[in-house]
Amino acid sequence: MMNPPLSHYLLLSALLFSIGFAGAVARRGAILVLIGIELMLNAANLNFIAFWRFGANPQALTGVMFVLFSIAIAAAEVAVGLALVIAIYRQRKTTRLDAMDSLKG
Amino acid sequence: MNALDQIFVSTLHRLAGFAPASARPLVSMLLIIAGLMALFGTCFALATILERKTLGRMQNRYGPNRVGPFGLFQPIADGVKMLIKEDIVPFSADQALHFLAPLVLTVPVWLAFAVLPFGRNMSAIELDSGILFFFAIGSASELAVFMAGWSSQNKYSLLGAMRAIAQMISYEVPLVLASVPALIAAGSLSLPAIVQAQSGFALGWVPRWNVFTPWGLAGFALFLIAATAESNRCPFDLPEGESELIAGYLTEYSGFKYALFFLGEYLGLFAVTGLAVTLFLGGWQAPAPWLQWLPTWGWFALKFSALIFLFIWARATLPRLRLDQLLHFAWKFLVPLALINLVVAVAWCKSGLWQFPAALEIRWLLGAGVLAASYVGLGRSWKGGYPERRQYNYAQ
Amino acid sequence: MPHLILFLWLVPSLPLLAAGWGALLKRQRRRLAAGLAIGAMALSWLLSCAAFFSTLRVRILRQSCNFTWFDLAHTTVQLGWMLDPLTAIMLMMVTFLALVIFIYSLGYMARDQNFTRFFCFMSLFGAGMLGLVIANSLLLLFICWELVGLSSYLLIGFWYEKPAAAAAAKKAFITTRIGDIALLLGMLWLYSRSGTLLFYNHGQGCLEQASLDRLVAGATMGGMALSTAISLLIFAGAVGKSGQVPLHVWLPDAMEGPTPVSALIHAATMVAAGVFLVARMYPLISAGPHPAALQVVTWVGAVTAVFAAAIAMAQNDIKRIIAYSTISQLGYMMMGLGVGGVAVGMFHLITHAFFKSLLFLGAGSVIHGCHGEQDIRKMGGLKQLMPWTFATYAAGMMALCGVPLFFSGFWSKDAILGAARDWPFSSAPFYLGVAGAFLTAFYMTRQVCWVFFGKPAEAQGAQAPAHESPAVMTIPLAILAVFAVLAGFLGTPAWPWFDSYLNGANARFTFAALFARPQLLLLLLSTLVVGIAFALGWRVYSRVAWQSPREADPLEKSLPPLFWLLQNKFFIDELYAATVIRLNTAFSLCADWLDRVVWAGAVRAVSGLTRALAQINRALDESGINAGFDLGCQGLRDTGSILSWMQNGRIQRYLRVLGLAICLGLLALIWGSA
Amino acid sequence: MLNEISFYLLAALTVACAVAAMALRRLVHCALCAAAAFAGLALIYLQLDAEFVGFAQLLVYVGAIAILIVFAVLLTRGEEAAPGGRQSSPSWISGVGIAVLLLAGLLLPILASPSLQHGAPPAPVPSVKRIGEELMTRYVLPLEMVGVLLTAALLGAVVIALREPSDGNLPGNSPAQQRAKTGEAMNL
Repeated sequence: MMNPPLSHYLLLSALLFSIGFAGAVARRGAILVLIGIELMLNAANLNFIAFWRFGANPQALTGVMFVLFSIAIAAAEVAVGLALVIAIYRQRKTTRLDAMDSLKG
Repeated sequence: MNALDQIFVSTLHRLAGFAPASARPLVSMLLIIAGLMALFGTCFALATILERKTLGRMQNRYGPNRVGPFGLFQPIADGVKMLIKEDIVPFSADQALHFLAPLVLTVPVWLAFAVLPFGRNMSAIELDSGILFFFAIGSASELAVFMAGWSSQNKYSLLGAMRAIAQMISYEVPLVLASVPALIAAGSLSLPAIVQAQSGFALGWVPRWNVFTPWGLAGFALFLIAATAESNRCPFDLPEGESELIAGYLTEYSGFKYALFFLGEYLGLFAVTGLAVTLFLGGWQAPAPWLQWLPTWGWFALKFSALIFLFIWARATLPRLRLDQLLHFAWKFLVPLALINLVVAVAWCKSGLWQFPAALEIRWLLGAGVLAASYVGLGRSWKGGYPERRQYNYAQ
Repeated sequence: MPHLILFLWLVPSLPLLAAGWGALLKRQRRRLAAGLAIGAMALSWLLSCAAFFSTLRVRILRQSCNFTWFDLAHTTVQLGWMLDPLTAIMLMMVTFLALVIFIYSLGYMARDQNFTRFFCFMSLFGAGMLGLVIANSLLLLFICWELVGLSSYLLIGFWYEKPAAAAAAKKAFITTRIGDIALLLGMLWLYSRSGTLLFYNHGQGCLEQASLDRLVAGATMGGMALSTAISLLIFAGAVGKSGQVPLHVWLPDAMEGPTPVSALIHAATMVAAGVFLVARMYPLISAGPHPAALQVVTWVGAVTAVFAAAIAMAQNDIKRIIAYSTISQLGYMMMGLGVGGVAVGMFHLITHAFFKSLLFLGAGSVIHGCHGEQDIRKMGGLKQLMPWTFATYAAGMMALCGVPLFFSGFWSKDAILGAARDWPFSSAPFYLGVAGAFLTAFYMTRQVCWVFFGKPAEAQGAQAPAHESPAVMTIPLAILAVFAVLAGFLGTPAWPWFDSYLNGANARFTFAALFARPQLLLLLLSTLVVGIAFALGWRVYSRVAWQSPREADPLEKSLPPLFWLLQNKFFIDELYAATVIRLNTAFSLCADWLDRVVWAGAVRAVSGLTRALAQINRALDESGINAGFDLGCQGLRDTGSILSWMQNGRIQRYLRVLGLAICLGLLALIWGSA
Repeated sequence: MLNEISFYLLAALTVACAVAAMALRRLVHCALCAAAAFAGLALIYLQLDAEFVGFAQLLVYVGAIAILIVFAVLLTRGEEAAPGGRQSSPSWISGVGIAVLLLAGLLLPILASPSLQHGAPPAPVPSVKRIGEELMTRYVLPLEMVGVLLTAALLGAVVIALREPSDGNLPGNSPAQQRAKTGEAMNL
């Protein structure tokens, strides 16, 4: 059972990363930006697993460990991010990022 | 004995033999899928009718007995009714989601059966982390419920969906925590290994099932309660509480989609009972040495139907819980108790090395004592479980 | 009581304390001020008597007590006080006279508002004089010398509302200052050469043999001996203070002050300070084989005696006549010191002090009686109106003129003439002395005739008739009159007690000495001179006294140019005005010009320069730095705003930039490595 | 062969869902597409024989995070009703441009470097026991830290999102009025 070469996985992750980045950058909704960031995170995880699988020493499990912790932390991050978005929405009645520029220089 | 026990496995291999070598794994996989779907489809049908009949019996009335002998063909009638009923989709509904919701609900549940060991080496896929797969698949159902609730663009359905999701998330935690002690005892995540760990008999006639250990008993009880809540059944069937929310997230569904939802629900129930059986009732293990002549899948089926009857029985007797009581019960009673149970289980496994006589009894007493104390303590002192009475002032 | 010396410093300190306390008193506290002054002087007098008797009994010639005033790094300045017969005699004379005059001035100054201030200054003067007398160091002597000068200035200018009094005080102060400068120079020169200013310091003092030899040996550029030069300078100080010829102009004008002041200061004590100084410094002045300084002293004394006596004949103010007589008598004392030594000079000083203060007080009571009238031509016939004053005044006049046997003036003047006759250098002083005696007798008879004899002039008629002074004034006159008579017997040739006392020997009474040939001849000569002068004077002036209204002075009628010359005091004041004062004003004008034009100009130039600099600085700062700085800030603010445009708060903008940066980084990395 | 086919299929599916998640107009659809993309990724992990990670991904992302996102969407539904709000920021073209540039930047090294072309080594023996041991020995500290982090995040999220008393009991806070208010807020 032939696995596709490593480069294909990397291509996929790069593609996913750039899609996530485009969404994060282009879309105006705060929640959508969060989703975009999640995608970028997943792309990175894919990279780790790919390198773990195609790596020289699969027994080391470092890639897997890294992804496990990354997933846990991503969950925490999304929870807090969305809480913030909700809090901002309740106070400013909008989730458009353009409206949240009070920290400007 | 062994032949009867392995009858299904042998027929599978024989049938798969017809296929070319290269496609054999695929064909065998397809055959297993077909077999499972057929088995549990009929179970679904039987369950609906059995449930209605037993409910009737319990409420001192007959159940449906018009269609076929003792009403046995009632499910076929229901099925046909569902098929020919007009499938109404609300105008403002979100067409795509409305259509997808039942699908997303039932497909993952079917997948759950792939992991359950129905008999000796009779599990579809022997996954190393089988139980993790099971819970992963289980968690997809919330999304489906949300899709259903949201897509029908209806206040009641959305509220129902919210309640259902809240309930399912709240009870997923105690479900997982209750199952962890069994894993610890077995030392592995794969279900056949767990069943294997429960083989053998202590003191000659007591089977080593998890349920005959203090933490096992408590775990089994917790698991059952969480399971009923997980599958939105009777005491916890608030989401589609007929009296308030009509059918909760199912209001806007009719026809075959409605049937699919029911199928998903019942399959969820079957999957969870299967898991309960494997984890706590020793899976396909015989209760006594001299009873081992019965095939392993037979034992599994017996235990399985006993639990199903238990659920139906619960539905007939227990009143519906209010939502905040429900959540209160989960977070402030079940979860702490599960954690304590986990501690007791670990202590139990560690204390397995005691050699002095009556070690078993002492460990039993200790375990049971701790659990009983914590049950009473949590139940009574700290207002876990009994939320204070709410004042309703209607005149406002 | 050998340890009395330790308490000798109290003698000047008590009057000084009284002066200090008096100065703080309010004008109304008249009784306390007077009491303080008199009490302090009385205590000092008692201490002086104790000291005098101790010197009589204890045969130690000299006791001194020195202390360190302050010490510089390598030298210490020492002061000290001493007790020897000369000091004892002077202490007795000064304290007794001051006491009597204080009592007299109680009456004289009774109606004056500044009564307390008067007594404060008088006790200040007493302190200064007593300090000067007991000083064992030229420096302490100089300090007291200045204190005395100050108090004389204050007392002459006591009625400072009168411009004449103020001018007289200033004149007195400045002329004595000139003398003091010379004294200061001499002192400094002495200090630099002899190393110490203490007179007697167990052999180290400047008047002791060791330093005297050094001084005599030393020579100055003029070929003069060092001791002669220093003593001349010191004598110049004495000339200033005692009113000898060149610097005598201030004394007649000093009569502007109240009469007790004139009596105490300008008759008895202060003017005598010059003579005392010469007496104190006598060892220095007479040091060396043929002391030139001593001859100078003698000549100056002789010339002053005749000069002042001549002027006195043409004066009309009662006090001015006595003032000129004081100058001539001081000349006599200087001559006595010059020819006869310390004893002769000092004896005439003591006797003169008594009868001259008597004359002054007498004049004071006459003025007091005539309600402030001082011109003798307006007085007359006071013999009947003021009998006590006339009697005491007559005694004083006879003592002054040297009426033989009973009056002190005769014996002291006789001693001087005797010494003058034996003076080896020249006999001119003797003849001048005799002429002086004749003139003195003449102008005193003139004065007495004008004042006391003849009909009471119309001046008295104008106001209330002259009345006798109260007891508080006449009693001191009587006391002084007694002393004027008795003082003479101390130094008669028969019993030369004074001379022996000063030299520490024991006086023996030898009646025969009186009749020794030279002495007898001299006595007869002087009585003859006095007699002729009385007769001439009576003849000339008695006639005038009885006329009313009195015409001009007979002398004026007979020798108008001489009289005019004498009356105007040989135009010395005018001479000084023409020369010294003119020079002084010229100098001050020049200084003023220098100050106003040169220095002010320089200052103005500098201030202008700095103002110009400040202007340039401001301009530079204003345009250069401020403007530049503002420009810089503005530029900063602009760039800041540009940058802030970048930071517009939109998160996605940042993400884009980040992404871009990563790409560029990657591309650079790839191309860089490939 | 099965692996390759399944990989390409899954890759295509995931990319499609990702693009849909980013491009769709309605937020709920985006959220669900994102969940689908995450599920696709989980399957790719399984295809890469990383069983435990796949199921963990499925459990966490599809089970928890998708629900979270969806709930967030529900709680901020005022946005939807806003008339005429354009979904993407005005300068979205430049954003996408940069993304493409980024993609190019990433692709170049991947394609260029030869070392990445090699095939897959034999499948490692998957075992949860190994992962358990690894977690409990070498990574025990990170495990504890993640535990602490998760609790902190949990509490933080609750505190932040909790309805403050100040705006809680304002009369105008029921959902209907809220939507009306956002209407006014929009055109302020």
